[in-house]
Amino acid sequence: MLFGFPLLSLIIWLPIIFGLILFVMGDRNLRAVRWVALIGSVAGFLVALPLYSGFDVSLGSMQFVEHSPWFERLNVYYHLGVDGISMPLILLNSFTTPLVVIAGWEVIKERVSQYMGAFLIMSGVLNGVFAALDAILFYSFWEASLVPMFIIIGVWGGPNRIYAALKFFLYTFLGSLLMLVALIYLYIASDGSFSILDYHQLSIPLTAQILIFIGFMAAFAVKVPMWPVHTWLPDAHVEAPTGGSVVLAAILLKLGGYGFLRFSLPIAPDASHELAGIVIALSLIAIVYIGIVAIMQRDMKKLVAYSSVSHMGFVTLGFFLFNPIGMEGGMVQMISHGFISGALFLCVGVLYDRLHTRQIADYGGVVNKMPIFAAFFMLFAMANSGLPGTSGFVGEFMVIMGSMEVNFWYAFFAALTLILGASYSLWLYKKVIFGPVANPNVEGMKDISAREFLVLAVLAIAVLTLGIYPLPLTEVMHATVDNLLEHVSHSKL
Amino acid sequence: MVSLSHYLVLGAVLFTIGVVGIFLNRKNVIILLMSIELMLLAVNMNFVAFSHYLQDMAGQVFVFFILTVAAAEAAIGLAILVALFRNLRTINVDDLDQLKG
Amino acid sequence: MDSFQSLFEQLFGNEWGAFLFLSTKILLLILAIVIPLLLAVAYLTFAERKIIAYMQVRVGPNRVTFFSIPWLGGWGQPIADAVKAIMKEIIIPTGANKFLFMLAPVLAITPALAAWAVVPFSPELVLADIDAALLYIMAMVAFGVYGIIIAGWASNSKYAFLGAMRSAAQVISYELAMGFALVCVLMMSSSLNLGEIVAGQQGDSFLNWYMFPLFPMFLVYFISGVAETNRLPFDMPEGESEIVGFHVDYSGMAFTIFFLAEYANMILVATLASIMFLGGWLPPVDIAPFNLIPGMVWLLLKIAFMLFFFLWFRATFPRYRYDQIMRLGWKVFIPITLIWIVVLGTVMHLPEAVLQSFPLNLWF
Amino acid sequence: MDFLLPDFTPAYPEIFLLFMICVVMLADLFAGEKNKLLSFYLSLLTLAGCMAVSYSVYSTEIRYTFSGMFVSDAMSDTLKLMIYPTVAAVLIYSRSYLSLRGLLKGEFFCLALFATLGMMVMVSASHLITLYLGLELLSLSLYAMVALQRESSIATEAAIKFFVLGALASGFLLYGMSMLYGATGTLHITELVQSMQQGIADRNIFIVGLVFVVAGISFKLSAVPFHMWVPDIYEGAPTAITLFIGSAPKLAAFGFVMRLLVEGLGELATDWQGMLVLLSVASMTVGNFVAIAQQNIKRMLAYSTISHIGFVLLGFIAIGENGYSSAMFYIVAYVLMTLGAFGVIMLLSREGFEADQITDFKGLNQRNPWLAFMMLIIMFSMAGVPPMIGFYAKLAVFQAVLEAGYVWLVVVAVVLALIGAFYYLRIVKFMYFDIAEDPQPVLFKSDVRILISANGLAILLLGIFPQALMGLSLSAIQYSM
Amino acid sequence: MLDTMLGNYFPILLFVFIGLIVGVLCLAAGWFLAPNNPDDEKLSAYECGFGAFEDARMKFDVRYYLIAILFILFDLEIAFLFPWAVALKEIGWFGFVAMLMFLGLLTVGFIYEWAKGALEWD
Repeated sequence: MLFGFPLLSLIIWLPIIFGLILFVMGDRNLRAVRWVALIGSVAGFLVALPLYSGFDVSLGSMQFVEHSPWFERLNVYYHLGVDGISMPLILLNSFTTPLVVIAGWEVIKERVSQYMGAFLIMSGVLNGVFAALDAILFYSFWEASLVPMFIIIGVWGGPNRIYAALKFFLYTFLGSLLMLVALIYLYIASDGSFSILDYHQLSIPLTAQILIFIGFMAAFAVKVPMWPVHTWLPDAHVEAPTGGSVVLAAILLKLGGYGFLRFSLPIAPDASHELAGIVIALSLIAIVYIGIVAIMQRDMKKLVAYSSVSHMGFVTLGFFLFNPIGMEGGMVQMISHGFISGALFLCVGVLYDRLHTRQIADYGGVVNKMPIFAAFFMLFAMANSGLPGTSGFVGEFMVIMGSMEVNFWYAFFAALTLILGASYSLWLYKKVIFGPVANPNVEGMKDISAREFLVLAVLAIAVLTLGIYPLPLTEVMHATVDNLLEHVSHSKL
Repeated sequence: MVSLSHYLVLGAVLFTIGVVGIFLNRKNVIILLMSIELMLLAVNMNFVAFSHYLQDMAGQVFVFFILTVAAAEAAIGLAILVALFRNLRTINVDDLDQLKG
Repeated sequence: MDSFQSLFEQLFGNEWGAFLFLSTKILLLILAIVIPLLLAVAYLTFAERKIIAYMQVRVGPNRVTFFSIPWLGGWGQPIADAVKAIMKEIIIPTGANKFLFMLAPVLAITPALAAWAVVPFSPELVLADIDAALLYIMAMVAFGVYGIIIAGWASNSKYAFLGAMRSAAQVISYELAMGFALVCVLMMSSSLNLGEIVAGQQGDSFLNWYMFPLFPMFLVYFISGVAETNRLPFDMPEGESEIVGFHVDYSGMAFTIFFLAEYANMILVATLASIMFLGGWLPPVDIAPFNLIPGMVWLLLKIAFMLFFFLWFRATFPRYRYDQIMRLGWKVFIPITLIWIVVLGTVMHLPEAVLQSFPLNLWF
Repeated sequence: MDFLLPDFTPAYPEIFLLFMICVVMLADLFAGEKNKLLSFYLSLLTLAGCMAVSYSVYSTEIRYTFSGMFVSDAMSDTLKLMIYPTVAAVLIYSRSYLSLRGLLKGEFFCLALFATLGMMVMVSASHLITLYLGLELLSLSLYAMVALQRESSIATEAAIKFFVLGALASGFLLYGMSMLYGATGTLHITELVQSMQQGIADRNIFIVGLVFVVAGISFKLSAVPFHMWVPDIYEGAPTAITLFIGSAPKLAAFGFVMRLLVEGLGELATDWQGMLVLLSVASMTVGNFVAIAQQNIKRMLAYSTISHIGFVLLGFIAIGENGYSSAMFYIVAYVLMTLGAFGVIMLLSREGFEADQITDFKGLNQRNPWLAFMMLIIMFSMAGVPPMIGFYAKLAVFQAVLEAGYVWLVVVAVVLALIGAFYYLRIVKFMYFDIAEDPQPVLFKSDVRILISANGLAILLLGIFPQALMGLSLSAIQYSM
Repeated sequence: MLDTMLGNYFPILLFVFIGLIVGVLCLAAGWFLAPNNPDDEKLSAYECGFGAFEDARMKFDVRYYLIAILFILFDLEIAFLFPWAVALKEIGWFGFVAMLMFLGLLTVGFIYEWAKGALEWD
């Protein structure tokens, strides 16, 4: 443990404490509220840096472990730790939060303290999800992350926000309750332990494994989201405020992927092998079918949302190929999708803030008025369609490579996304940015402010860096992924 | 000769009449109160019969307490009834429909 | 006796024969109580009129005689009254509930008579020697309220109804005081059996009677008894002449039955007072001339003495107002009896030595 | 006969409370109109005193007294120590509500304290008579409390319904008890077990008794199908009274079930287990589904109560220390949440305005963000979202039931819990997403502000650190079995 | 069959029966021997010379009702006192004090209703 200091606890609780401070502050001094939020989020990110620098990439095991009793009656421990899988996700999360805060700097005018507070709390809670090594601790953070998001969508969302918020909550809540049942089953099967690492070693009969797998699958598939339980996502995205969409796309969806890696695969490896075909089939459907659906969209946010679903299909596809390149590809895809989709939502948000419409048809010729913005948007659209040199390419390419090893047709269908992604991304870009000025309102649009520039620039750098030099990321996860695959390849029957 | 089971059957019959009285009565709340008393009396009968049969005084002591509680219950029930009548001008069971139970 | 029993057994078979013989025997005994009782009631009314008349320096009834014997002037009066009552029309008002209207007087007289089943006239002479005798009597006395309430309600008259409410409230209020007073008796006697209560007062002289240690209770009991029977000065429920009572709509024999019940109850209260406080059939002093006289005579004397008080009260006191009646019952008697229970219990549980040093340790 | 003086120590709290009730009653009587709050403060003082007395006599031994009719063990003491603060919280919450409606009278406090006494006797009973007396003392006080608002026709109607159905339930319970007595020849709860073990008892009569006892219990617990009274009473009674009915008595009801079913009829566990499974599933189903359709928040909470009772019953179904202690934990969590929920309703109400429609919560976040946040915590806790206490309550119960082998039951419960989440979310939706019809800020006194904050934060903190409470309930059960 | 404890109660049963018969006989005598000439005026309810204004079974003062309830409670107290009083000599100080507590509680109730004016009649 670096400096002998509980960094993981800090990265979880620091944002939460800032969030509570914001709640208590209220809206009396908006300026102070915004600055406190920014300080809190940046502080969270700064804590994440020593975490990264102190991480020993050669080890596949848990690091920065904290372990203390929490409530002993059920053998629940306050057990935290990170490995190569969770580490990048924590970084991603801590990185995104300041951006969200900045993005909402002036856009949010009502109940600012609650808005900022909700994001900070969610940031801490999500770190908790990634760091938790105790099932109950994990589950607590997992569910707790629902609450702020629910509020964010419901309070600051669009006209149909209530429906979207409820749908979001109920879908995910049902899934996670089934996961809870599986966890309790494991608790009993393991003679009273809630340690996730214990579960990894537990040998379980096949039927039970399959049931457990299904329980977990219910929770994670909803989160990812996989076809056909993805329907909450477009609604949630469309209605959520920009910041909400960003966090939703960048982080919340990753919870599902993370769950597969942390729970489904290592705990029920045999069932995973058994059911891999189904998961892969669902992933391919998501990639292809949802990709086509995305093309049909007339609403920018919906389009990005569907493209998210399609891209997340790569993640699950990669995980269930059971080879290192596929799995790492899935991981890289998760991170890069975090950046890209977040950036796209921010771009849409920038447009929305100016015209208060998300219909593609309402825009056109934006490049004339907002050249800088158009440049950024171009970069992210390209990244979204998997242009080499951007992070989007790395992940997708690795997954396609991995599937090629397994089955040509997997690779074939997966590769279709390069076409589909290009079509909807570029179609969107063309309609919105180029062409004649379709709407008189577009005439009055101003180019992005310094604040917006900062946010988009940071994301652009991230996307390009990862696309050109992904090693720092893959290096971190390498050992862990090897370990995991090694583990998964042994039957636990 | 009258045996224990006779008493038990009688008790059961009385108890059933009480219960049925509560559920079927649609006219008068006072009849409800009387049905309740009937149920308690049936229980008392059971207790006394068992007590005699088992040669154990505890059952009769219980009867004493049940009687007391029944009296207190009747007092409160009637008091509520009076309040009800003052508000609604009726003690017809069917008219108690402000709360859809 | 045995021959009668065997006669019955021959006639009706062994089991039924024995049963019917017993029933007949008991029936005869009951009649032996009820008939003198009804006669006593009749002549109590006569005595009442006579005594009050003399107190008011009048003569009272003196015309009706038996067989024209002059010195029996007035003694035929009760018989004449009875005949008159029977010949009067029984009016059932319109709107009255006929069944209940007729049931009410029956419900008034039945308990007044039935209570006598357990009253002992001497150590041996008791019809039903049950252990819960006092409880039974209390129950029967309480039962009388039904007659009153039903009468008032069935008449369909506001006056009768109000009278019934008042009467019922008064009766039950005083029943409480009476009950508490009886509890004191029970504390002394440790038995509910009337015979044993009398036996508990056995001693050298009348000082052993419960009347003395329980003097306040005796007063409470007796005054409550007066109120219970709706006698003057507590005759608010009836108030025949000035205000109207629960039986305002009754006439003829129906009214007479209420009347009978009231007097039967008076006698009952007097009897109970004698038994529980005045030593029942015990002679005042347990020495030669007195203890030779049969116990029953003493009992009847005591009853007569107590009855005299009833009449005396009537002649002397003005009627109470209703609020005064209720105040007396609830705010005076009940507290007094509660206090006396505590005092009595404490004294009873004092250590032996302390009791011995007590000047009047006769009773504890 | 020689009578030994019984050991009064275990019953000190009850004796103290009884004495204090008399004091409160008389003090209120002679204090006059001017000192209306005297009995309020005296009652709080009494509860604090009870707390101290109970704490000082607390012991992990099982102590019987009064010829074995009364028992004081860790479970009873723990429950009592929870009942006092609950009642105190109810009183504090209710103060301004009651005084605005002219109900802040000595009678309310006396009845509340009498009900408290009834609960204490219930959890400490080891004899059917004591059990019955405690139950009736509680029930009769509650009937009277519901009818306290004499001029309200809806309250009196609720009272008469409560009364009739409550008395009916008592009748069932008594009938069952009479059968148990007939079968075993004893009224001592612990001896019921013994006579079962020795095979003296007539099993058929026993089962008949058991059926009636379970029916009576489910009436009192408000489990489906004996739940009809709950929604009406919750809606009709003044909110303060509803709060009282919904909170502390549930603790006592838990103790009651423990005494009667577990301690008394534990030998027949396999027989009542099946009945409880039915009751539990029915309660969870009906409670959760019907709650969705409610417009009146008190009614909605009534149905939510019914569903929570279903979850509590799961704990009993699990049988064994684990199951019982999780049921106890659930009940405590439930009481905390109910207190808060009705507390918020009362804080929102004003003179002539009950705030009992769900739409009355519209835009609460604008009117008083802190209150809305507390309600948010409570609602999410009721829905079973971590890290609120409601989640650990469900977790513990599920864990116990799974351990007992009822996987299907847990799956059903989970699905129903999800449905339940929907109507709790509706409240949150109204509070946060809708615009207030009446944008005036909600203001209230500082004592209530502290209380509601403490209540909400307790739900949160006990959720984050459930160990203490879980350990407490487990040890309470362990030491008492 | 009359040798049991209940045998003692048989005479009482008969006595109650006789009591009923006496009542019924008296009424019957009056019914058969007395004249019966009803007419409307005679049978109308007695009310100060006017026809009755409303149903006689009217609402009555709640105090009667209060008295009834108080009676039930105190009568039960007496029901408890009876067996206690009979056994007082055997149960000694403890029994006495126990009942004193009971009485004390009821006295508190009594004081309460007294001070609340339940016993006032004006």
